[in-house]
Amino acid sequence: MIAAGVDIGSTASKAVILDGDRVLASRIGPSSTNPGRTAREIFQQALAQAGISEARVNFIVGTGYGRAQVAFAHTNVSELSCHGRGAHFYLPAARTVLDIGGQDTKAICIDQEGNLLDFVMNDKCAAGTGRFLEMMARTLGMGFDEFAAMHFQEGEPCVIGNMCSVFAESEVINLVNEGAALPRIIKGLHQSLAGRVAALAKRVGIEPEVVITGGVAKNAGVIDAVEKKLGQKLANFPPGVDPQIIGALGAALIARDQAQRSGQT
Amino acid sequence: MSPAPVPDQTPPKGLARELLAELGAAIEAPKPEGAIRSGRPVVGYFCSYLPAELLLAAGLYPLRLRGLSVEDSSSGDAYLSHLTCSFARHVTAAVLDGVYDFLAGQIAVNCCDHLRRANDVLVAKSRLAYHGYLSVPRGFRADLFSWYLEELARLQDSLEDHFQVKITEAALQAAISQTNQVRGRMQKLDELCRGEQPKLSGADLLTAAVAARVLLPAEFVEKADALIAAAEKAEPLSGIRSRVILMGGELDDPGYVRTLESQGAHVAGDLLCFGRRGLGLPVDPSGPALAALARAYLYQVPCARMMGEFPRRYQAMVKLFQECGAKGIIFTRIKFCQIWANEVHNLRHRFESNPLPMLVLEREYGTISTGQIKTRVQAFLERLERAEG
Amino acid sequence: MTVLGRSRPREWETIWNTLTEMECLFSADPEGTGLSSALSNALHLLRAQFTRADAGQPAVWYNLGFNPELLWALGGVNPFCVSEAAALSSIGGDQADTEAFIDLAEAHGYSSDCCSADKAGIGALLKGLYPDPACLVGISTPCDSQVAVVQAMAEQRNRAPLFVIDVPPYDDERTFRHVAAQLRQLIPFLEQHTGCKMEWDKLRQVCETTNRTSEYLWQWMEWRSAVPTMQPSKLAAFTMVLMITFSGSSWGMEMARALAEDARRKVESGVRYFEEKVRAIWYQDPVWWDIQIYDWMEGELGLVVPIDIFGYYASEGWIDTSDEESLLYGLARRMVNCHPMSRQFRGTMKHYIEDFLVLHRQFHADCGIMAGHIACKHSWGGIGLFKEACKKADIPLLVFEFDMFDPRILTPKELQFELKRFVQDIVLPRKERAARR
Amino acid sequence: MTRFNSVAEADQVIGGFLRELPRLDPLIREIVQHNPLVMKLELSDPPLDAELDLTCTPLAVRMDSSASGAVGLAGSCSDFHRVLLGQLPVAVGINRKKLLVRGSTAKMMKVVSLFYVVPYIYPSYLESIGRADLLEPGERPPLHGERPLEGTMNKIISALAYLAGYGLGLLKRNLTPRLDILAALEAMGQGLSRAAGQPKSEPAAASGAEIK
Repeated sequence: MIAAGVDIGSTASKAVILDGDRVLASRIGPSSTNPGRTAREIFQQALAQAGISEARVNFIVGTGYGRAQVAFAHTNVSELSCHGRGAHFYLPAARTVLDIGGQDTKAICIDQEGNLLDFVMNDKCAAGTGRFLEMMARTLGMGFDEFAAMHFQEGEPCVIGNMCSVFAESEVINLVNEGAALPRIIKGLHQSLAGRVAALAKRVGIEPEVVITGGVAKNAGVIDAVEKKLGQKLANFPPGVDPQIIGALGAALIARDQAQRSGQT
Repeated sequence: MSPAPVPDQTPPKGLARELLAELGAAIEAPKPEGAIRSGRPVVGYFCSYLPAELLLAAGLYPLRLRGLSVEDSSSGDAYLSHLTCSFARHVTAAVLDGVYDFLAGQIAVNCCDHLRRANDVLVAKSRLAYHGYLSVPRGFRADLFSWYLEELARLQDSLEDHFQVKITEAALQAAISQTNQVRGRMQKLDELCRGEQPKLSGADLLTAAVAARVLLPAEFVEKADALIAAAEKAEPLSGIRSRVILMGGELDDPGYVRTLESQGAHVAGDLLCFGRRGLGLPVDPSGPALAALARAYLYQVPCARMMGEFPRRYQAMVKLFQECGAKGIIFTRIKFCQIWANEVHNLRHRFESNPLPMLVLEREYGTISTGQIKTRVQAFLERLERAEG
Repeated sequence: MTVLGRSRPREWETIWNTLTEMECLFSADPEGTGLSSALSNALHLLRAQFTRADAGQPAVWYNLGFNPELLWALGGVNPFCVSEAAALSSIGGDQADTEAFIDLAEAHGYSSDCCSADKAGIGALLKGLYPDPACLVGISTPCDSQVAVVQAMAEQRNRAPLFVIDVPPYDDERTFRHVAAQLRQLIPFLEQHTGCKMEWDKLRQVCETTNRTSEYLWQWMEWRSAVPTMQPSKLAAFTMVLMITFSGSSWGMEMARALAEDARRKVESGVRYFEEKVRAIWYQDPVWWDIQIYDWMEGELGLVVPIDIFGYYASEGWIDTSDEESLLYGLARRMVNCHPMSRQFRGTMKHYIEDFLVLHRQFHADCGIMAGHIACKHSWGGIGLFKEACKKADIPLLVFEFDMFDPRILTPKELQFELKRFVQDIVLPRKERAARR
Repeated sequence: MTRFNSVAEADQVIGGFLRELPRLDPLIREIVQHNPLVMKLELSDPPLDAELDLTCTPLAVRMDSSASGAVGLAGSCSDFHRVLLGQLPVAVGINRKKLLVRGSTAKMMKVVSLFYVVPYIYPSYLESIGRADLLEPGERPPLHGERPLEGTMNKIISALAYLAGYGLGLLKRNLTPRLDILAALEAMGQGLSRAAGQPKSEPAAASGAEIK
């Protein structure tokens, strides 16, 4: 029984194909201004990677910002339920899921079956989101990996306010002009982001295990900064699992459940 | 090769700088050494309408609560949301994160909605043993004065009850004379900054003013005397383009004023709660001490929370503006502060008939967006110079 | 542009014509007496205010924390709440006018951090929509925005005489007596500046009208607590409108009577027009810029708002009218502990949280919706404690940033998206899981 | 209760009537008090969207536009049909969740006046397209409360009632069931100007197309 999940995010789009409990394929690609077309492309790439034809897929669920435009999906589900369900698949002990997405940050609270209990979102402001780090990396003229690696070089972190990314950006420019070392600035940025994310997590109520999903979770510097802020270790996904596909995986799992419930074999 | 021996008599400028650095360090340290030495239980408070004399007379160590160097206020943000005053969030975070664990208690005032809610969180979530409260009225009528006096008496009973002390009339009078000395020294330091040939910068004055709320009076007076002596002999400041006065909401960071002055503005006077307004005029000790304190504190230059008292604050501002020979006003406010936000509206309305140049700066507590401030202040100074020229 | 034979500012004309059209439209439906009574009484109030202004009676301005019983009792006085033009423009006029008021106030230096109800009030004042005041009354409840708007309105009128009522944050007899004493001082102040004399039996009669209004409001809340709630959700917040402008007037009493009567008849008739799926206590501020969105909630999501914090009328509203002292004490206690918002915002979070839990139980709700008006720093400041209390009581709570007079902060589409996601992703699955257990 | 079985039928009946409105331009513009607004109709079961655009002269009715108007009205085709007949007053529709209103209250109140007038024209339109079967007998509930003030609306309604010959209309209906929609429109046009005291305007150019 084959199910698929397509997650159209603001910056990246993902697709996952599932056979029972086995992930046949997962693809990540850049989002475009035409979510409908992006959804079809990413889904075709995943089908090719899994080596199966579209006809064999029993149920498809769309999620993410552009979920309404996933024309070929049977239904669409909000990314909150999908991230909760996807994180629970790999980490049944997870109770708090922090999705640091491209445009917003979500703190999700789930029960032992991965059902969505509560959520808090920070969607009115770019501070504390993937977009914030993206802007800063561009400001400092660095690639994503180089940016993350510098977090672990020595140097006291600079204090950067976390109220607004526009304020923060001008502070970074000023620090660079004053000759502050890049690792110190990057550490300060990661702490500023972690501060916003920690505040959101505390608002929804932190219950162990805590896990971060979304593209930013691949930045070890952010993981380290959030762990310091929350004062506890974060759960990690098994090796080889990309935290950015958790939303699409959750959508695929929900597709599988709905297929089984509606008797499609 | 060891550097040339330092001449024994460092130029006075150097001595004043050292003493100021010492004061600066004193206000940075979360737990003031004076508290450890004096053995007095430390009680934190929030507002300039709370007479520190009451705590001194109770044998306590009055410490004005600040956000200190708490980098991030995430535990404060979690409870107070990112839509409230960052000062309130930083102070709450400092208490919740244990920076103020040495406090024997805190006294809150209904200054504003933000601090009222910060107090709710401290009462519910912090481990502090004592939570006092002072409800300060928002007007100067006789019935409101008697309410304020009644509140001071209730606070006095609450302190006596919790700390098992007796606040005697003599103790209050002694405390008043001590704080009057502090006010006298601040007056002298103020003249050194306001005079024709200023010896001290606005940042130095704010450092001293904040120190006056962190140190015990005796310790402050001793340091202030040394500073006054050193400053009188020091060289006058150079590089001053225009003299300004600084007013607005909460500001307890000398670094911020230093950034303003780095562009050539000289903050010759201020109406800041942490600055010289908060200390007010000497207390007239005649009559019962508590009533004397109530008169001095309630009728100081009013804070913006005093409904209907804007004309009184406006007159004080115009008087200060003239006394300091200022050319412009710099108004600073923490983002989301509503009480001071509306002051800009009231001032702008008055400036339609009596124009005075004003620069409005919004800030976030705990960080100085130096880049932005430098640009704005420099442009403001150029405007003042153009107007003058 | 004439209204009642006199040319008036265009905004008043829009309000007058729109309310007239609405009242004319809705009075055709025998089932909609609650709403049509509110509309017709609003017209009565406006007519009284226009005719009094035309007759040159002295106007008294006040901010939205004050109840106008004393002003109605003075007889020859024309009371105006500063935020009245804004509320009427949003509810029964053109929302674009309210936004124009807000922009005008901000252009005059009024900070964007302050409450839009006050910004719109100052904007209307700057446009000269209110007759010049003989004097001003300012009260410090419910929040700091009132402290700001009272000083702004005094400043705009070049220090017209202002009487300040300072309300301490405590919840005890001493506070009520302190506020009552200030009301007693307010009377000579009003008499001096308006030239009208206060007759105590007139005040007693006004307070008795208020008492009967209170009775009707309590009955109205009783009928709205029925499951399913039959009266539309868009009427859930009318107590606040009633207490700010109509309190003590016969129109206010008539409005409360009609609301209660309408709710009773709807419950007794038992006829339902949509399927009620989720009952939510609306906490913080109603959607004044588009009250039709409540019909969308009911029709599209089956989401019903039995009561709003603006509609909750606490039990301490009764005024003992036996003598002057008890009259003033009753008025003071009602103004600080019964007036929606003042009751919950002026003190600690105790009232704020307890009232929500009481309403949740009393109105058999499934969840809470905290439409967080961004200028309400006293409630955003308490969001952590409020969320914890809801978690402990196992009540799902939706929180979002929003402005009750300015849809540019959170657009109608985004509001519908937030409500739909909350109902469909959290509340309905919870009810299904609970039903299965 | 009338049911529309296909989109084509709904379009022919309701859409057809809406497409007639531009011919009444001066009258409708008077009713909405010259307010340049765009009203969206989102009908369902079967789905039928329409847009009444008063920003242009003469007013345009578009059936395919995706623009969002300042005012919106949503409901089922059968309910909207009963609104046009005057059997379902707009207020009753809103209170019983049959009609969903969107957008500015002030503009909505201007458009609502149209629904007081339409019931005088819609029946004769139905007859003119041979769909008298859609007429619903029965007492017509009041469409609006009595208006406290003399206003433009009153003049128009009384003029229409007079022209449609309320008494005369009943007589005529018994004598000649078919009232030619075009003749009624033109007569109204002249009647209105006479009632409003303006000089008699040229009769609209008699367009040859007969409505079938």
